[in-house]
Amino acid sequence: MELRPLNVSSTNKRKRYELFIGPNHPGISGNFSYVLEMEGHKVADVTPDPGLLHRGFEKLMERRLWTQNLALVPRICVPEPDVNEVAYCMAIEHLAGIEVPKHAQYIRVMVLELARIASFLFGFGGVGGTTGLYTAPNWAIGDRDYILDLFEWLTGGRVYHIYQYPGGVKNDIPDGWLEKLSDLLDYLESRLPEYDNLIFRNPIIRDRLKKVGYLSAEDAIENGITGPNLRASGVNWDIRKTQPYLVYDELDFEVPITGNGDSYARALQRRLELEESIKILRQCIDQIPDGPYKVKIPNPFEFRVPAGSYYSKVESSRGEFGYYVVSNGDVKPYRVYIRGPSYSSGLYYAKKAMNGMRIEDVPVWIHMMDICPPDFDR
Amino acid sequence: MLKYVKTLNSMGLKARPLGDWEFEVLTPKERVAETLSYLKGSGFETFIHLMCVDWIDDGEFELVYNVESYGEAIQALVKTRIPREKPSMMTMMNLWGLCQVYEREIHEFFGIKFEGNPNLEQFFLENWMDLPPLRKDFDTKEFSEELFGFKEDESHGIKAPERIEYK
Amino acid sequence: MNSKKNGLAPISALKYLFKKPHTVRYPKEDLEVFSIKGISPNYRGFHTNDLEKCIGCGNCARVCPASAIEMVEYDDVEPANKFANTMRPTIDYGRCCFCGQCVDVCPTSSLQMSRDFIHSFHPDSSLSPEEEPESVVKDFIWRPDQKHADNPGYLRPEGDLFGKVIDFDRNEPRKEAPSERKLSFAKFVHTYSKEEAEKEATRCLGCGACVEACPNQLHIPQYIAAISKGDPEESLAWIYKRNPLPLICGEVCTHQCEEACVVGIQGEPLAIKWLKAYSSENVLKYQDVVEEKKMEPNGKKLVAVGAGPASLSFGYYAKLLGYDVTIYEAEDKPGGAMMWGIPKYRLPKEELMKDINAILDLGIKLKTNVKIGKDISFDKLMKDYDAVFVGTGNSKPMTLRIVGEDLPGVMQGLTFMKLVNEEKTPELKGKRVVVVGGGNVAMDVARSSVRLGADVTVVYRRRIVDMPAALEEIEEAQEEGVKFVETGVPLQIYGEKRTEEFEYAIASLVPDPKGGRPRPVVNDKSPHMKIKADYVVAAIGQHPNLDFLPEDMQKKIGFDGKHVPVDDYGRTNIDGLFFGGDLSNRRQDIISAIGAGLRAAKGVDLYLASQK
Amino acid sequence: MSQSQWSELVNYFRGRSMWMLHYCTGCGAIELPPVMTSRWDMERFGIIPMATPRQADILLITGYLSIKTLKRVVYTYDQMSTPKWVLGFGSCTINGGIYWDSYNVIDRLDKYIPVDIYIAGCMPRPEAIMDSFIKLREMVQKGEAKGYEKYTKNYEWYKANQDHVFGRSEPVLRKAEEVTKSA
Repeated sequence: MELRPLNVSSTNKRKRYELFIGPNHPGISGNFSYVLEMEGHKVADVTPDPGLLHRGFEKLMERRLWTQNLALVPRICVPEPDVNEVAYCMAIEHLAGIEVPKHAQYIRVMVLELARIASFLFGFGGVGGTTGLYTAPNWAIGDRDYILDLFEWLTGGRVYHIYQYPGGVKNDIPDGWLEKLSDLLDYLESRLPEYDNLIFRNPIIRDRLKKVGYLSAEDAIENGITGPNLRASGVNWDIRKTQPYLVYDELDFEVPITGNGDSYARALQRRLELEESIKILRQCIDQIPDGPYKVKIPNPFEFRVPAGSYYSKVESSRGEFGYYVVSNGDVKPYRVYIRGPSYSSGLYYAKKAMNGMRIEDVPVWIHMMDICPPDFDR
Repeated sequence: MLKYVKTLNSMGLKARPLGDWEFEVLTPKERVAETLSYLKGSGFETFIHLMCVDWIDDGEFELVYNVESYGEAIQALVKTRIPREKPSMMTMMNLWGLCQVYEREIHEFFGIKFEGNPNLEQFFLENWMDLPPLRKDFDTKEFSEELFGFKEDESHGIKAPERIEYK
Repeated sequence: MNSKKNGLAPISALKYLFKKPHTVRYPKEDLEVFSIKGISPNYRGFHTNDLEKCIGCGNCARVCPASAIEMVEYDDVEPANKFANTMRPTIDYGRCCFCGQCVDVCPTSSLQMSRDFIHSFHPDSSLSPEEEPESVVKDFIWRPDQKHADNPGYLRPEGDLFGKVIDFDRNEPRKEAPSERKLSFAKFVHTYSKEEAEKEATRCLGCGACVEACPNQLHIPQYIAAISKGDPEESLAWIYKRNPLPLICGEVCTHQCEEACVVGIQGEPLAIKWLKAYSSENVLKYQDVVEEKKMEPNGKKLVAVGAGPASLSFGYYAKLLGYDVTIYEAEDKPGGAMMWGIPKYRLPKEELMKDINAILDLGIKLKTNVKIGKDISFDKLMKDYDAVFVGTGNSKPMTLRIVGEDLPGVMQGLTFMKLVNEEKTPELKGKRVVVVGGGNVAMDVARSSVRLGADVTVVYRRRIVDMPAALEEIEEAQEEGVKFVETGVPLQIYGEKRTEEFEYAIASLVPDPKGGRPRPVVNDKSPHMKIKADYVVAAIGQHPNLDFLPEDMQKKIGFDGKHVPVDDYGRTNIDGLFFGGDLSNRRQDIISAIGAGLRAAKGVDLYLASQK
Repeated sequence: MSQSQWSELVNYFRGRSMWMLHYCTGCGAIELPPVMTSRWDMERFGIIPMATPRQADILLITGYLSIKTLKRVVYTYDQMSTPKWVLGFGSCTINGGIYWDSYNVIDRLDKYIPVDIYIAGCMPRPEAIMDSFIKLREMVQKGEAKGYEKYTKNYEWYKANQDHVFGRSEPVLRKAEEVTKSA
């Protein structure tokens, strides 16, 4: 689809040349590479070159005990590690028939939503980074750090929390944590108008983002795009609403649908969902029941998951994060497959989307699709 | 969901629910395309993933196609087993173009050939010559020790450099 | 959101000049968001290890997903208890991922994490590149100690048992109520059901601390793991590798292993004994699952004297090695002390025979009612067989050596138990029985008497805590209504024609300077007590009876009336004569006797091989 | 001004303006944005991210390196102009970290390029990162960080190690003859 008139006429017999976006490039979102075949400043063909972060998780997990893997899974998606832990634990719990206490489920929701906010803020930084507005990353990533402080207090780790455990979470909420969370939410809310002024009302940003990388609802469904990107194209689909897990069915929140399908819509979608996440967190603070934070499961060496297979999924800030877990009844998983949300957009749809795009829009597209290489490289 | 399970069972396939919003269909290799196109026709329009399990004791690979219907909020796992010896499978690219990358990945990690897929080159790995790494008989620890391990005699036939003294 | 074209908007940025900057000017200042300055109070930083508390079980090393922890032997540490060793974790920070799983699994809470996290290393640039990787790796391998302990981070305090991944609560097997069980000799402990057994078995960490504590080093982690997998057959096969009497040991073993169990340090140890009973009870025919490869018969003949646990174990393992084994037994049934000494409520006779028959079915010849020295001379045995194994155990009871001991109504413990097992005891209903002693035999006597309707008092020289009997035996006896008299030293038994009164003195305990159990001392000031007694049963221990052995032979093997010195393989000073069981063991229990039999079988094999 | 005084002065200013290459090689890179931006602000030390290797002084190896990335890292390192310094982040660069048994992740970085400072942690916190930057600055000002000289002097050894990984011409493990059959 031609979104902007290009001055380069097609009759111009320029030679094609290859351009590497990444791995060492400020425009790419991580250690990943697109090899672009360029015609002037217009992209003619795209070859994704993944595997720079391939660590063979699926193989390593087969070699380790069920709970040992909890140290591995957060490393699969670095900006938002908690979805991995929760999805993996949920798969185990379904197979082993473990009932998680309500208290623990609320904690899980809080962790997930905090991680989502952190990830969205990281994304705001990406908006600024690709368009040259360096105030945005300085603000957003600085604010994200306050969330990391809370995580650190709750779990003992800043980035890799390793906090979830089959049957619940590893330790209870410390005293005073909820009040601190409440203060943080107040702060974040007070910051939102400033972000709006800085990013979303900024005419330059709007012009750079609007009409870039238009994605229709049909295309999004066809190409396996999930999460905020799908909703930005106007499809009303959020796993938290449609197939609720944990206690999302007890919480009152809305799923905003922007529906314009371009990069600006995708950025705005995240900004609106951030507000909903704050709403969910506030409800969790009020509603969280008392009770045990976990149920005891057998110790790691003797924890056997009954044979079977199950696909568990969690709505992450990038889309559907799924764990397909196969057990043969042993102390180690037989096979774990990880479905990263960026897989379809980053490795397959990119080819279609970038065709004909101007080179300066490529980083914008990459960051607004929130392509996170570690989750498909695994 | 139950209506799909019923219809699929009446088609001679084994289907059963796995969870609240998930059911599995076991099909023979030849009927995968038929099953998937039936499902796509009835609203399962999103292709979520294709993955493979190496059942080495049974001598089989299991392929799992995961498709989702946004309209009814259910997910279908279409499972098929193919022999482990000279494994091959037809591509599903004509149903979902997305299958191209998934099939390329599985070819790389399990060595399954997908007939009709134009591009099965190496994807995540570079210059890989060993067994496909996700097969059960590939020993990653041994490989790692062999290739990256630190051995005392690591001179490659080059004369050991002299100690360099810095001030 | 509409974008107003406002030329003055950028000026509003000036207001940020007056806000407090949120930059943390590290290293000049530190984070100040938590209750303490700096990073979070439960941060997962470098490890600390209380070297005095650590028992070297190695669970941290096994749970580490990065295999960063290695157990290394150190000579500068003391073992924390008698089962502990001097291995201590050494952590490679070139592997560690700071996940804290080692802290969660530590059974003693010795391994913890601190808030210290900064360590950087600059390799010496004068090193040649070949040496550099080694020097770097070495710099990041430390043994955690108390260096960071004043800055504690992520930890599982001793009180927080719930937060650990270990299950500390034992699932006791179901037992009949004391009021019920004291009415009959029926077994009152219900062996685990499948679910109970699997639940208990999943508590096992598999560290193997129990193996060292077991006198016979059974494959305990392996057989428990097999149970948790739901496979009692595999479990039994593991047990049989070192113990051919699984059900007997499952019911009445002294379970040293449970004292060593690391789960027991902060919680309750695994019920290893009952798990063994579970797997052997749930296999109908042992031979079907125990696929020991039997060697071809080699034509050599061995003989074992006494059909107790030592001889049975000796016979089993010697038979597997291809020897032809004959066992001589003086009584009419095999089993020795297990048959005559252990009451039926603890070990039903059919369970006993199940184990013994499984061994005899291998083709071992059993000759009952043959008294060596009387029916066959010992010299003839030595001549006729290639090797002789003696496992007759302790059969000569020790006497009280007080006035009135020869009155009717005074009995010895084992004699009494034999009567109980033959159901030939005198009528005890309503009678008063005094049991002297604090061992397992004394408990058996007391509890059997309770079941026969007697009113029982146990008189012991020291305190209850010093009793050699198993703690649960004492507790169960108390529940069943047995009265205990502590520090009671027997003085005299009064009576005209038969026992009427029993007099004892309350001794004072003097600590043993050598650190053993305290000694009871009776002096003039000790109060004297008298109680009515219809029967007095002395269960104060036994000595071996080796009268069937010629005198010169007794002297030659160094028999001192209590003990026969042997080497690791049961060998004595006489070629071809092997001893085992209570005669030569340090510990007098079944599992030690089984171990002696096993080692003697190996010793015979070595001896006969050297004869060729 | 004598030669040594001159180099001392140069080293002083070098230590005050170290530009790091903006290349996220592994997961440790997630702690770099906080360090670069307002909360921890490493610009205070004169360190700013730079997009091209030609203008960068510091190469941060932020964690594990897959074979594919290692190749690019070696290219990048070769492109950088001296003086250049390498920082190894976290466990993975020291002894393989949690990926010690992975088939695609190298175990020890210093087999392939010389490293000036290793930082413990998985991943290192911003404080630890800044601590090592300060240490590196001191070393540079004293003229001690000379990994790049080591690289040129022992280039053959490093190259041989690199080729051992990149230039595989036959399977590493024996069993691989089946591969050719089945594929």
